[in-house]
Amino acid sequence: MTAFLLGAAAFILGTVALGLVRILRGPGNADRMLAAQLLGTGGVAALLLLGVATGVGAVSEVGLLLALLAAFGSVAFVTGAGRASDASATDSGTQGAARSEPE
Amino acid sequence: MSGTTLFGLCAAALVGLGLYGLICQPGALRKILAFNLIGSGVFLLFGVIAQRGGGVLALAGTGADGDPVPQALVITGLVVAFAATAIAVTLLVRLAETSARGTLEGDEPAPPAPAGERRP
Amino acid sequence: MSLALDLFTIVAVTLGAIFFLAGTVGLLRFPDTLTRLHALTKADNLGLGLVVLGLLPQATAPLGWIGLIAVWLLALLSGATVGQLLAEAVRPPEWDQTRTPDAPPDVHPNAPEASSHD
Amino acid sequence: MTSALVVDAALILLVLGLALWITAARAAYGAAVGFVAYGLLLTLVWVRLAAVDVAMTEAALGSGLTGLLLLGAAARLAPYEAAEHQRRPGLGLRVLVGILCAAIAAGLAAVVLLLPDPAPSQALAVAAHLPATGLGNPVTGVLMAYRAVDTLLESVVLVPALIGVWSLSTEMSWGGRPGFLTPCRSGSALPLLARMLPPFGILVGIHLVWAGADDPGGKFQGAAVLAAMWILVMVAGLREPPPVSDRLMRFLLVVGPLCFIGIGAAGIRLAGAFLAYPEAYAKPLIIAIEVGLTISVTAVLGLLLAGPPVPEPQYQRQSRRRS
Repeated sequence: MTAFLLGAAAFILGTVALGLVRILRGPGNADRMLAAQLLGTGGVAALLLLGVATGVGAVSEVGLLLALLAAFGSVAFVTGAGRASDASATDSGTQGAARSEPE
Repeated sequence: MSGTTLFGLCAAALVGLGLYGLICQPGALRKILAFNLIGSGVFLLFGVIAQRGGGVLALAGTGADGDPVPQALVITGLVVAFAATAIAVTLLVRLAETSARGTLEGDEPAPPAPAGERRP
Repeated sequence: MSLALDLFTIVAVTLGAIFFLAGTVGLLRFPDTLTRLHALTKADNLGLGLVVLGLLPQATAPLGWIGLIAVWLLALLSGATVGQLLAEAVRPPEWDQTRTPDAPPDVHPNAPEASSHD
Repeated sequence: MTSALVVDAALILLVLGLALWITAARAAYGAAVGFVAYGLLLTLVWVRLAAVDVAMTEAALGSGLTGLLLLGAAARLAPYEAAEHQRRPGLGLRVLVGILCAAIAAGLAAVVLLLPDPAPSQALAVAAHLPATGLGNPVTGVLMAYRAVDTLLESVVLVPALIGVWSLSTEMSWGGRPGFLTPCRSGSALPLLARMLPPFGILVGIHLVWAGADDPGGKFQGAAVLAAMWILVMVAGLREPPPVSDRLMRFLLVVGPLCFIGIGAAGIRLAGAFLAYPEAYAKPLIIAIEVGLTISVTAVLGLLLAGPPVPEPQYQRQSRRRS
């Protein structure tokens, strides 16, 4: 059973690693954020599998922390001025200083 | 080759990569990111040493944990690294807002500040 | 009994892993951000859910069960919120009927009708 | 054993791939997104290295707070980024630097491979002295007793860090509210999350502090979670950050270090050395320090992210326009 759980953890890590190609290709920063988000969920799943496989009980608490804070990356993306660099869907992000106040 | 040794080699590679980014990337935010990469590599080295030091515990039959001393050092290190990153980022944003550039080089006259910048 | 539980774990975790694979394939193959978002939520909700379900028989105490289920519930909450937030952020402005053409670019396109979502 | 090695190798490849992306990406924003994912993977690495306490710290700081900090900064700096690409050093210099950095990495790798085999360790000494503190978690024991000076200085140094951030404000904005976090613009999902998540997050944070005496966890992990919840509420626009002139807030910022120093100084009289605990009261005193430090570290981490103060009218205009 341990070998199966570890194998499943490696498989899930491998698949979400494929998803990281989205971080490379973009095209927009929202797509990169999606890949990071998928990596977050897959990471939690792999963590839980590892925790049960190796019998370390506190690992599920680490997974709890990750799940609790999973949304923060995307929150940072949509607040702040994430749209400034995303609206153009290119890397240069010359949409203007979103934070500077027109006086 | 055990997993712990692999993580140690990974940490060494992270330090090298971070150092390269710190020197070769012109943007100051990229330098901060690269500096954090170096930091995480160093922390991982501590983690590897802690994991290896835990071997005596396994021999004594009291558990599979690592050596707690390097682990405690890493925990304080992580918090301080976060605080340092926060200062660096704030400094950088202020620099960009007042002088309209995102690098640390100062050899060209700074363009005028963006329209929204308030000056005392 | 233990064999049946192990079999249940294997089936559920495998199904969960397949959903992760599906989510990844969707993330890579779908044509635009909104459809990719759709693929992502499948991995979030079903993939992690099935993995958690499969791990339940292997977890020891009732405390372990609570922990695992709490992880899944939290992932559901944040997954649903993230889906909303990202979809709002990437929604093409022309979908928004109420937006005036000369609105300043950094006012969010959804702002005028935001209350209708609540 | 081999399947564990496969997991480790997959993790390492992922970590190195993301590190490459962070170093080589063209735009800073993409690199910052990569850094968020990187922090998450490091959490898994720490679990594999049997350092659950560190994994918790990395999960709370690395994937939550650092992401907000770096993504916010990257978005703000994006308009100024275009000019940077011409400033890249030339190819020859890059190759030279690459060779030097590879040499350094190879040297470190050699050190890793040549580490002495019965590894030097203080784990047994810690295990032998842990009962005297009344604690069950060796990492907390090291933080609060064996290396207490370290922890004290660290908690003290967070306050000058915050002063450093605050001192980057303009003179006329001094005393105002921190303005780094842009209050929420959209009316739908974020305030809902900011109402539903914090009760649970606060519970988890307090649990981490309380359980940290005997199980993995502790004040830094708990404080990072609590700070993240506070920031979520501020980002969603449900509460404004306190003005930097607020006396209560300033007291909360220093109560932990003051408590630590006070108990440490009392140790000179009661136990014969600075930061020594009288054995009968070791655990209650340590828990008192932990609670004080949790409050202070939470406040410092939250305010570090909230940034330097902006002038009061500007803040109000921002929140009005964006709510």
